[in-house]
Amino acid sequence: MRKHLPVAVALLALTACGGTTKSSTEGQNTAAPQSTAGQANPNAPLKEGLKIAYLPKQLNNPYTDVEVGGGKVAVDEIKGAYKLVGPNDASASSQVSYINTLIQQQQDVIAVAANDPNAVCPSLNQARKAGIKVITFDSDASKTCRDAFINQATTQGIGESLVKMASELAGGEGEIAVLSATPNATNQNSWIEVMKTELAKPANSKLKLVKIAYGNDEDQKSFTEAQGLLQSYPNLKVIVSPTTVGIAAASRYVSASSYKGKVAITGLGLPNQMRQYVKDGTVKKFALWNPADIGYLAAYAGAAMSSGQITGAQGEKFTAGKLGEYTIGADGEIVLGPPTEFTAENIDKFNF
Amino acid sequence: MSAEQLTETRIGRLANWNVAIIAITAVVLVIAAASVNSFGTAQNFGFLVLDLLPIALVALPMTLVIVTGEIDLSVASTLGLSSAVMGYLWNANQPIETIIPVCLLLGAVLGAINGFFVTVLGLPSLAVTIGTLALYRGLAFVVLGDGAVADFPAVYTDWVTGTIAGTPIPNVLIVLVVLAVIFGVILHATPIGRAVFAVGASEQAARFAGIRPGRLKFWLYVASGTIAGLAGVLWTLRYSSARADNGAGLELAVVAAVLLGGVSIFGGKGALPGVIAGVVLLGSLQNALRLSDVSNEALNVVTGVLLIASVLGPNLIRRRT
Amino acid sequence: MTAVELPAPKRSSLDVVLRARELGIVLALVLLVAVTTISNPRFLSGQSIRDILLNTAILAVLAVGQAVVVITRNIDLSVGSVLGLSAFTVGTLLQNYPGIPVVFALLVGAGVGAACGVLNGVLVRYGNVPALVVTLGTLYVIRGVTYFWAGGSQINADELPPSFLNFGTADIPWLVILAVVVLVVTAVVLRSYRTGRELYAMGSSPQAAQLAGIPVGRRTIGAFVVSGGLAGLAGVLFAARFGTIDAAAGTGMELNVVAAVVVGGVAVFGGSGTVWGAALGALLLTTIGSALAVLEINQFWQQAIVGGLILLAIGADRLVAVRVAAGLKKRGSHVG
Amino acid sequence: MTALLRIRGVSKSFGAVAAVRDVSFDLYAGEAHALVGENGAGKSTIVKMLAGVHRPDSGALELSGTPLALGGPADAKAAGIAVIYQEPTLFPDLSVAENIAMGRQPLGRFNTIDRAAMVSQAARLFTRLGVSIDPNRPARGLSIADQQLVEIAKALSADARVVVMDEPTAALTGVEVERLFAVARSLRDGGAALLFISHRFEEITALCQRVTIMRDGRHMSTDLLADTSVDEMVRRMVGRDLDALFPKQDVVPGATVLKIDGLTRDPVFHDISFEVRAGEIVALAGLVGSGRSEVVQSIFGVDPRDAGTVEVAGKSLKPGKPKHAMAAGVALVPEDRRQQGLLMELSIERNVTLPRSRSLSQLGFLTGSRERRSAQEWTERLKTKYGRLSDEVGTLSGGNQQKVVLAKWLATKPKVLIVDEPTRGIDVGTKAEVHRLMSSLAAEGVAVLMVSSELPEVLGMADRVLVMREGRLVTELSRSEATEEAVMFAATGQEATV
Repeated sequence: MRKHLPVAVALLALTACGGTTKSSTEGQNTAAPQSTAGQANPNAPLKEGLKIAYLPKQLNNPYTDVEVGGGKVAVDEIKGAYKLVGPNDASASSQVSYINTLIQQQQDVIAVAANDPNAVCPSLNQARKAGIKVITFDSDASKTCRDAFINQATTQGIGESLVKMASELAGGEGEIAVLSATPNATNQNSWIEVMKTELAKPANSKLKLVKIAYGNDEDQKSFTEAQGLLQSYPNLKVIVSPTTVGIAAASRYVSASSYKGKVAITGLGLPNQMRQYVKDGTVKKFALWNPADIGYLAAYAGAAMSSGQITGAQGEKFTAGKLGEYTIGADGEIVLGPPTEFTAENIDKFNF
Repeated sequence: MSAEQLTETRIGRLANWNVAIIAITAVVLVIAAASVNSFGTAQNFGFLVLDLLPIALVALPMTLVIVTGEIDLSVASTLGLSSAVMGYLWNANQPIETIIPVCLLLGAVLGAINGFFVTVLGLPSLAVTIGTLALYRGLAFVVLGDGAVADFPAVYTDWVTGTIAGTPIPNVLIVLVVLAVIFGVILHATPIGRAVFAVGASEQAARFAGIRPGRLKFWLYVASGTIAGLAGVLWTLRYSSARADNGAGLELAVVAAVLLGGVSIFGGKGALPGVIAGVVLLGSLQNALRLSDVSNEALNVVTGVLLIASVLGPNLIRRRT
Repeated sequence: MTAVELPAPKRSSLDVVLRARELGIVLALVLLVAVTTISNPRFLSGQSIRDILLNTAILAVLAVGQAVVVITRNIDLSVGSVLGLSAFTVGTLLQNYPGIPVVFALLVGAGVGAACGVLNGVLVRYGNVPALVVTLGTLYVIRGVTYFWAGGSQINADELPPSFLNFGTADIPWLVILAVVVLVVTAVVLRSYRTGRELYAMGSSPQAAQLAGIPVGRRTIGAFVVSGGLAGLAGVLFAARFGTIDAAAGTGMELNVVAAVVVGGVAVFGGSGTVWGAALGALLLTTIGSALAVLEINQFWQQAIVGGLILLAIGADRLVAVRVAAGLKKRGSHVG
Repeated sequence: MTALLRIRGVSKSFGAVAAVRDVSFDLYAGEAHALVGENGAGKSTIVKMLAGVHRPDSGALELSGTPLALGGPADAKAAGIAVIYQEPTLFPDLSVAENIAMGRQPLGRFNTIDRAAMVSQAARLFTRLGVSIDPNRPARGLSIADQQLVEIAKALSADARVVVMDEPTAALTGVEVERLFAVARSLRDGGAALLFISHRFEEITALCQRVTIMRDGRHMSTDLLADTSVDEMVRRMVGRDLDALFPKQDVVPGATVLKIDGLTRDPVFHDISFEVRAGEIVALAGLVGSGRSEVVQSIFGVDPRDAGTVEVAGKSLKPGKPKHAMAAGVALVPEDRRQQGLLMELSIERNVTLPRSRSLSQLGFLTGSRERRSAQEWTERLKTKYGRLSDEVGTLSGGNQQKVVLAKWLATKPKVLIVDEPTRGIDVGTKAEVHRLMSSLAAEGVAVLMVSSELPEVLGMADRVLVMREGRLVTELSRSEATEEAVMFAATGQEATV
């Protein structure tokens, strides 16, 4: 060690002038491996024994449990090997480690709900280079780093449905607020965008969106945020929470507070979690697609792709077990179907 | 510095744990390579290095800080703020060649703030850095909010995730090795290192030997902040995503790794090779357990038990003799 | 040495300093509430106050326990994990035996926490391992155990007996009452019982405590048991208040707890501070959180403000200490 | 008369060092018993055994005829043994009243502490002691003398049957000592057994009836004070002639090396001026707390100074910069070996070479081998006994530790060597070696400034004696003028209380 003087480190070469800026690199980073260059063969049989791994945003989330539960059913149907991994916190970096692990374990399909559309990209592309088919569900990653996206419903459809419910509950006019998950959750933001467009229409001119709060999909944070909304906006009529954690927390807060009956809660929720609040009158109606179907569809899409039935190109068709036939839309999107509205009348028919 | 050299110089009892942890790490690596499928692959090696890089980097100056008897719990928040500022400036269309030095400088300033409170005002470092832990993380959120900034230039992100051409050695490993050698040499083979140990063993006695503990600690905090800033840059480039919550909670893993590496929380004792072994041990255990489909939770328990055992074990042995 | 005869002041100078310290937090609190209320009068509405107090209750119980440990010159970083374990234990218990009375649930929670406290205390005392290391380790271990046990499962409000949820949300704020009881009892023990004073003595000078014949080992373990037990109790309150429990409950809480204690004027190196201060610290931190939401200040500022407050608090404490020390030195006391 | 407390053949070793070997003596109720011996003779170990801190390896204690097993300080307290340590052991954050009452606080309703009673109890004790300390103030910031008084109040409040005082007067002024003695006498006359440890024979003769002498951990003798003389006691304590102990060679002083002018640090010392010439040993004498150590620490730069100059060989030293002083050739062997002189947990090698780590480096790097060689050389020169150079310095005996400190500083080849209590707590043999060493250094032309509380050492070693009292330099005595009485007179500002 004595003779080894510290080596001068050139950290990163500094260019003398005109460095690399965001605008100078715009559009350069979209190059993605074209792993789906091959031809689709619609008649290829579904392979058996496919290793299909689910990587949700985080474990220990009831919604996630239902989603991946549907996935397990589908994987069993096609005689594949089901696997579930995931972080305990909804962070992008820990998802990356899991993707890396799945690459090492040579899975055939990774079904992932991305915590950050960009952070998981390099790893997902590495997976695709290794021949793994990447299906995103629930929350999409960048288009350039996945093969297909299972969209629970069209963004437009959900946004419209949320505004429609809010308008009905508010009686057509008044203040409404949104309690979302994290501010960079892709799906949440696109729904909120649609909501804003809808609210700008003359028919909804008397509805006023006063605030978008973020509960980070954490129960306690969402609970506190709901509290804050009601304190800050005394005239608030409706809280719209397009996330299952948020709507449950908000309902629980309102049901035990003096706001019960004065403020309506709606949004996207799980019937099992919401049953109590629907029955005690805190919540009149809310909506959701069947999350189990998302996981189910992801398995079939992944299997179809792995078997060569589809490549992810627009217009290709495949059959997803009990759900029937699906067609791949633009940018590799596969839309599950319209959401269901739940009310006191029909809620007991659902168990998830 | 090799294990033999250490035993040769015989840094008292400390050497025992240092050698032990290196041996344990080696054994774990061998067992993992033999029994866990694809643990030993080149690609997995790359992933392993990338996963433990931030902890390893931050642990280097942290080792020196803890040897002086202080602690810096704000490192992960410094990393986060560095990442957030990097995203902010990138969005503001600044060239990345400017942003990276700015982030390192920012880290240095954040470290200097810690150093100021600890050495000039003489406040307990535990309390100060818990305060700045919250402060810096909070500022990161203020700068970037909950959003993420992506689209960093591929040249840079590819370099961070890439390997040296034609080898399975990740590029970032060079950065890590160079810095580890620098910090190792400083700690174990320079007058500064001697002063670090002296201050940790007894600040008063060190002053009586002509050392200025305050100034030394101040610069160690600056070093700690700068490296945390660098870790923030590398983290951002690796995930190509600048976020305010990057690296949250990392400080505990770093402190755990450093203590596991045989550094005394009371200061005055420790060696860098042990710390590196501690980092590698934690990282490879995590990696191997994950590959074996053992849940993350098991690792939490293992980390905690190892941490306590690393201090308890030598204590019990000493008591018996 | 010049002889200066001073009439013994009626009020102890020590008490005055401590009072002033707590008064500072109260002032900050009043200022904060005033500013917020001016901008939005509903901040002082019954519901709002109720919410703040309910939220404070859990943090305050944790802060009281932490203060006891910090006063002895130790620290307990495992409280967040203990809270999680206790909440999940009690949740599971209530899920399976909905008939269990709330009091029993509270006792079970406190018992689980106290057991964790014994573990911490024994390792600190007999293992001779610094508290920071031990509790950092048990932070991981206890959380890991909880995850192992809970797996992905979550206990939802509808799975818990209504009587228990009522305890957390009823019109009578049981949580607040319980927190106040904990606070008062601990404060009285610390101030007016020999055991309590011995805790201060240990923190003030461990060597002198040893020489004074204080059973340092037993007291150290006792302090950790109190901290653990209260963290366990807080776990039950958490379950009752939020109704949804998973393995992650209380993650990262230790930071807020330590912050509350430090802001509340409990010296990190032991020997001084009161649980009143710690509880006020908890109230201040919670109120800041609510006020930011009401003032529509970006909530991201909250954490930064908490950090700034910690630095301010310890900085101010140091300045006051220097001043007081200088003052006391000048008051040379004995007659020539 | 039967003994209240019997110490019967106790021994205690720390590692390889036998601190106390088979010591027996008795304490009687209503009697003050002096325990004397040189530093390191084992007195403090006896004190700690009585306090329940150390358990004897063999031998036993007996209280009123029944065996007394002290498992810890609490047991000693319960047995009615109160110990007043050399360094007070108060709780700085607690009030004075509470410090006194700790563990015995008066209780009121529901067993709560009755604060008013506690405070008035403290106030009564202070009245009895004739001092006015505010019982409500925190102990932090009390002067050493006041802390000592609080300790005494503590012992009074416990109604202790056995009161052990370990050099309680070291930091007290004459008046304070008088008051303490009045209290001690009343305790003694009230039936308590006093064990009084002191270096001052006039105090011992003023207070005590019996005296036990220890040397090198062994019991030398126990006599009624009336049956012995100071000369006899000194002879037994030291075990050899004084002249042999302090072999200062006569040297013709050379040029002035160290020049101090108007050195002031508020409120510790004021306007200190003196010179030390090459080849000279100058002693700085005075009571503990008179500011001697602070002066030399300020000269060396570890403490700041408010005014005045320090010149070494004509070059002025910057204040507060030990490094600068070291570069100018000043070395300080500090008073407190364990806290200031050594890094107890580090190796002998590191300790010896620490101040020279820069000069031992090559191109800024240290490889260890040069340090090892240098440490080897210097420890050998000083005849230091140790196992390996890599051993923790804390494992060495006091004498060898002091040799390590000396080696550490002599290796810097100082022009000015400042030694603060150079022989405190080391055995007689080593003491002589240290003295010989200082003498030969002076002969080589080093200017030596020595702070010492041991009068024989001061008188034997010094060419000149500077005496400090309450932060001021009050007198300078030449070797021929310096007698025990003259120094004590100057240090206390009055005739010795005999």
